[in-house]
Amino acid sequence: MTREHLRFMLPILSLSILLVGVFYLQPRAMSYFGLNLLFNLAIPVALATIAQMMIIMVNDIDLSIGTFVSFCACVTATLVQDTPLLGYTVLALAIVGYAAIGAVIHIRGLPAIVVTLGMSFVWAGLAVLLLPSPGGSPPPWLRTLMTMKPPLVPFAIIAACVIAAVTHLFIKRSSFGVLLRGVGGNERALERSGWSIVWLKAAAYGLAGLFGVLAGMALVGLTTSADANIALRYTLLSIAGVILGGGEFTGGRVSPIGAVIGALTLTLAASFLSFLRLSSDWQIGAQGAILILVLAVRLLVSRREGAA
Amino acid sequence: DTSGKRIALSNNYAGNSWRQAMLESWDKVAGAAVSDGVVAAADAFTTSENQATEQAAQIQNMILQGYDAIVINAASPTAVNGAVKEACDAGITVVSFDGIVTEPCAWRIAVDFKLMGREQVKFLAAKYPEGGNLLEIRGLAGVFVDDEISAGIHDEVSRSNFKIVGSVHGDWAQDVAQKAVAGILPSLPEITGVVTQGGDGYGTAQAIAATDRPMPTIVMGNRQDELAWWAEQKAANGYETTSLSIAPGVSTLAFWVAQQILDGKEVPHDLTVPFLTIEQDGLEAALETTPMGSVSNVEYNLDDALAVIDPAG
Amino acid sequence: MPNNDTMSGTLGVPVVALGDVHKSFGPVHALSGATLTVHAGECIGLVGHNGAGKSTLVNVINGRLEPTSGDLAFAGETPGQPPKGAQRAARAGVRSVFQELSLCPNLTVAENLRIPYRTMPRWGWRALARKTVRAALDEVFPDHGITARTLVGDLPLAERQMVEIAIAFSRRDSDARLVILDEPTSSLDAAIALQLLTHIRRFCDSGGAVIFISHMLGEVFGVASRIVVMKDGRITEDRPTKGFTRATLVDAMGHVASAATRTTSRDFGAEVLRLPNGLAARRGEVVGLAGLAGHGQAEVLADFFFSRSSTWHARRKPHVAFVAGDRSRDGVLPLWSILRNLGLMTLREHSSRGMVDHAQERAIGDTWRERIKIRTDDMTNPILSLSGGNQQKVLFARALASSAPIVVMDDPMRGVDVGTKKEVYRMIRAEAEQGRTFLWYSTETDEILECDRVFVFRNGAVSAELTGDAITEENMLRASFEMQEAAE
Amino acid sequence: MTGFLQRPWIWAYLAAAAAFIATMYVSGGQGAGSLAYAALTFAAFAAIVGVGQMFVITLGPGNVDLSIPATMTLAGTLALKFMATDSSLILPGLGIALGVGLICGIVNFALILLLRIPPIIATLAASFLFQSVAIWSNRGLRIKPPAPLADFSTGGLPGLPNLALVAILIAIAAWVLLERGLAGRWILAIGQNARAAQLSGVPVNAVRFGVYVGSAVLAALTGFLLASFSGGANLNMGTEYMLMSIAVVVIGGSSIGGGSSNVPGIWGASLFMFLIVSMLNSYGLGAGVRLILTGCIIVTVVAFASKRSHSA
Ligand SMILES: Nc1ncnc2c1ncn2[C@@H]1O[C@H](COP(=O)(O)OP(=O)(O)OP(=O)(O)O)[C@@H](O)[C@H]1O
Ligand SMILES: Nc1ncnc2c1ncn2[C@@H]1O[C@H](COP(=O)(O)OP(=O)(O)OP(=O)(O)O)[C@@H](O)[C@H]1O
Ligand SMILES: [Mg+2]
Ligand SMILES: [Mg+2]
Repeated sequence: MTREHLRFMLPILSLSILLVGVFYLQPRAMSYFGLNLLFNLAIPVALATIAQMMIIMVNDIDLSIGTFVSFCACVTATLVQDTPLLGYTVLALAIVGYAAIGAVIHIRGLPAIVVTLGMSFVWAGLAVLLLPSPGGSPPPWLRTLMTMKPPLVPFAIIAACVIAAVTHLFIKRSSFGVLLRGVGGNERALERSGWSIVWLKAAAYGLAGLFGVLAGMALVGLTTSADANIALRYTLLSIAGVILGGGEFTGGRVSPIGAVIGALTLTLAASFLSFLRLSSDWQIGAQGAILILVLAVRLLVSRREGAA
Repeated sequence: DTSGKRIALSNNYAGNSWRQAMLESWDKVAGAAVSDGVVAAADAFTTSENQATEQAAQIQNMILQGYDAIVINAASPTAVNGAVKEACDAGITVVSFDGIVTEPCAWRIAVDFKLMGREQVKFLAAKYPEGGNLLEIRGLAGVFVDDEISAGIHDEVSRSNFKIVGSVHGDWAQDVAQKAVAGILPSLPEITGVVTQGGDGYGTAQAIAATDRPMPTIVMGNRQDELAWWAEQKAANGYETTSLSIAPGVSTLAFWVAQQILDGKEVPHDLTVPFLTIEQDGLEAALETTPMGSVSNVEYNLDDALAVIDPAG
Repeated sequence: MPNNDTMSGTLGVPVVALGDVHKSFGPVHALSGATLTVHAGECIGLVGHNGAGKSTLVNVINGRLEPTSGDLAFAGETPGQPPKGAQRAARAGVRSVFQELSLCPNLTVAENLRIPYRTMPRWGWRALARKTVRAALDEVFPDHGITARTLVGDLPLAERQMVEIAIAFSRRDSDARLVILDEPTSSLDAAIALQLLTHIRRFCDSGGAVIFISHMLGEVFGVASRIVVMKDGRITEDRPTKGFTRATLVDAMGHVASAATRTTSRDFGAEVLRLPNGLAARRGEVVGLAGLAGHGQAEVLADFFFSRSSTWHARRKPHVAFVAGDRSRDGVLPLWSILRNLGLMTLREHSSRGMVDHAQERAIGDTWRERIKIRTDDMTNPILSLSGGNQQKVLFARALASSAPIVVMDDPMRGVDVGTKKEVYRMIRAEAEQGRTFLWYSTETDEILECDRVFVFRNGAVSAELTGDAITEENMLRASFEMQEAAE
Repeated sequence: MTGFLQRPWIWAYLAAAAAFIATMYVSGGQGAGSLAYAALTFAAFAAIVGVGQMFVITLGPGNVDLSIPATMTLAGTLALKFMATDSSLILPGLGIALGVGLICGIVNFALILLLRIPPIIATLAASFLFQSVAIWSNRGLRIKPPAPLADFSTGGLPGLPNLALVAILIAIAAWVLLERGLAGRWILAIGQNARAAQLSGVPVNAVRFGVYVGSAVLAALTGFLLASFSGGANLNMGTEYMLMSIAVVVIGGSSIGGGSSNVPGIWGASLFMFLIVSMLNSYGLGAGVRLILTGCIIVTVVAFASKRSHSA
């Protein structure tokens, strides 16, 4: 088994173990209805995780993805609903804005972590301006999409698979994906071959923006309304998801399928805990413990594999 | 008969004394109800982050766990509507309180937050008919309660002689309020009164005490440290103010309402509870019953609940 | 004298012509007036001391650096607005192999082809890439054993370098006309290097041009049809290979080569180390680790170093010092000055009450700058302003300045010029005579021949121990391949 | 002068001064003294946690301590609960706070070292544990600090709050450590290339251990002081210091990529972060506009600071 296979298998393994745990605690979850409930809120998390992955892929880190998703959710719940043309334009501009940030970060050699930290204030401000108190509603098509009940397999599962497959094909199989990962692996090598790192970085950030927009829209479709703080925790969640999915902070080593699985794992971990019925004092701590546990299991498995 | 029914409390935040008192009241009252055999279970759940998305997931888990009723203090009035709707569709009774939800299928035990804002200004207007400058301490930006209280305050101020000369966000935390006030004070003219949202009065007083300004009238929010400071000032120089907040024990009221609904009682979907006001005279009494470092509280029993339900119905 | 041919030569069609090119970095004149024409079918050996300007010259050709002044003309270029920089060179069929830096470790071997191959078709590119890389590897390095699906990061250094070279020679929609190899053999063992040289000759015979930079003169003589010598930013000699002998070439580079320095048998002290795999060394001994590249020598050295040093406690007098060969991975601290880089190992030794002794640090810096001839006017310049070879000298000085009784060297002469090498050999000798023990892994036979005792590695284990007169190239090669033959 | 302008930290001070002047412009020069006093007081908290975070960030890419808020909360709650307003217990109380910091730091580093969890995730996960212990230990009750402690933390010399004094002393110690100390060199070396540092004899794990423990202890001290200053510990009292600690490090001109840091910038950035909020509050702008401006100003300052450090 090569390192790459292991990187791929471990996230699946941890998700499976958790899923078995959940089914054991709550057999009712083992149904069409149950799986949908367990996983539907993981869809926006998965999209946000993919967005974060695009940034981590080029060796940066995005501390603004949570507020950006909140902002997109606010736009979706207000402008897109009321004046669709304006709404979609704003979302498109937001993507362009993200790409521009990527370009500026590269051209001026700025630390991405701080620029995105600053941008998180900007997105939050815009969201508060747009929606000072919670409200809004999703465009009907979106609500219909997110509450779809396809036969046999719940929508949440299908959506997760589609997201994973599409991003996998794009990042791991397409020739453009190779260039994007190359930026993370060895920027100088691309530069020497005459590629424009600025454009590639802008593309990576633009893609992150695109998935951020999708996350915001999916979120509104599920929650039926938005507020300026709705997705703040996606920032840390998405970083954790990428890492759980076998990604690394540097070197362009990321896995889109892993990232989606990482997002599902994190969502499932929270459910697992509430099924455990811990005292509410310890529920927060247990969240941390489970994160540690999953990563520790991974370490054990990879050690054994390494020894074998 | 609800002895076989199971009720869950969905809470989105446990990081301050108000929420802790709320959880404690729930444990006490609902726990007693379980041991008395009134209901089969009354479990409390808190999300690890104060986020609507987490709470929505939590509610969905409760649906899976097969609770008969879910009592919610919601992170957002609208953002958990999707999950609440799913719960209703699964035949679960949903009762929201304090942080209420707008989904029509749920019950709401609401506090008139706008009125809370208005009352503060009314009190100050009675004390200073000639008006003056006000400093406003707000809560967390983008949150419904903050917007409501502030709207009430501004509405009433426009009908008085007062003028709001400064406004800062204290995030309902003493230390954040203290910092924000300390930062804006130097650029403000003399302040007559401070309108607050609860949990931020003591921090404000600390920040003002650190300067050489005269102490304005700060409306308090029923925290024990606020009351203790007020009592101290009152003893020293006859300081006068008022204190108002929603009582954390309203969670127990929500519990009884849920139990009554499960019992088959017709309950209107919108109920209102008064907030708990402490006046100059009641200060010492209130202070005595408030545990050190906690919040003034009242817990409700079944009769209180019926009293709230009936006049409304 | 520089060959001032215009674009019509006798050898073949000129591929690129530089006319009086200057390049300066601030006050440093890395190139001052280089004129050079490269014709199709010739292989130019480019030699010169560390910091002579070789890398700068080839970087001007391949478009990484914009010359400060001078002309640069590629064959077949239409007049008008040509594209700039790297793209212009790429369009003219110029390909470069930089030392160990131009692959993405997170991509597979085949995916790495995508990066220089700018006009790769969008559809079906993966199959094409695999086929192309495989073909190129088979052509340059028969029996390489590298699969196109492996991640480059999982390959040992030598194989990475092979991949990079193969990619440079690979066939694409437009074929390579000039391949620039900047110290391509520095981490390859002799057998693989020979395959490369053979391929270069084949490539030139079929009309390609090559610029070959190396500090290993044997290789240069073996492959170059013309040798260009650089010294202090100028081209000082430019003649057909036939016109040089080893001695005249070394003279031209401006260094005096001393004869082999190995003295006949000395007395060594007590044994200071013996590892389970049989590796052993005595006080004052220079022990060589030989064998084909990537057979576990570097790992043995690193493991030994880690076993004798602690990650929890720094000894005032360290037991072992380490000289890295893979500079950027194991040695250089890129944000620091030369001085700070040099002084890192001796910090603890000269600190008092946890504070750094700055005067002592400067003194050590000045001493070693003299002793090992680091080419800089100011030791507080950033380390990255030094040429590759000079950075390596700093790493030597870092280890030798410490009082560690054992010095571990992981192929430390990569990119060090002939003159400096001799100087370092002499220094190692002198230190050994004072009682220091050296463990020295090298891919170069010359260096192994400097050792008192040699352990030949094969598949991670010691396959032979050679001493005294038994240390010969032939014996080493035999031990390197022995087991393989036995298995067959 | 140009040499001066090339120091990466100068921009944080210039920005802080600009924010100060802009605030004074609103009040027509009134209250300059009290604004400066308040700024010194509140910047002190950010400066102390910032110093700890700076050392962590200096360790190189991926190193960051996200458990600072939880450590602050835990140390503050446990210490105040232990002292229970008894002034004879102040020193043991301080000891408890620092002890909590020590334990938190050890937990963080154990996760990083033994389980090889990336620091960003390890400290995040650990912070959930710390937060739980804090909730469990005193359920959000705000217990007052002993009177002498409260007086100390809110008092000060004319023009110089005690807290600022403490924070300045800590900053000076950190400066000496970083610029003159062996440990500082080692930290900087690890931040540039950990493997190279280890091969040059740097005791890598000991240094990283020290840095993580140091960061946690400084966070615990800040929690203790903040709780004493604001009249009790809150369960959410450290929240804003998560982003704040990172922001002051980088606005102060340290490299987020590790290996290059400076202490003076931490103070400049801490003052700036307080004054910028004061300024925007004084102008009476709404929350949305205020947030947007804060973000834009942070990005601008960083753009200036890092441009200088690049060319330097
Ligand atoms: N970016 C730069 N900034 C400053 N000085 C530079 C830079 N690049 C090269 N130099 C200087 O230019 C001179 C020539 O360097 P170059 O790298 O071309 O030498 P080289 O012949 O390749 O040496 P080596 O054999 O050690 O690789 C050296 O003195 C070097 O220090
Ligand atoms: N970040 C940098 N700052 C300053 N100078 C640099 C930097 N990176 C590279 N250089 C200079 O550019 C020149 C070429 O760099 P390169 O990495 O190709 O090294 P090199 O000389 O080819 O080393 P080697 O011969 O060992 O491969 C070097 O001489 C170096 O001085
Ligand atoms: Mg060179
Ligand atoms: Mg070189």
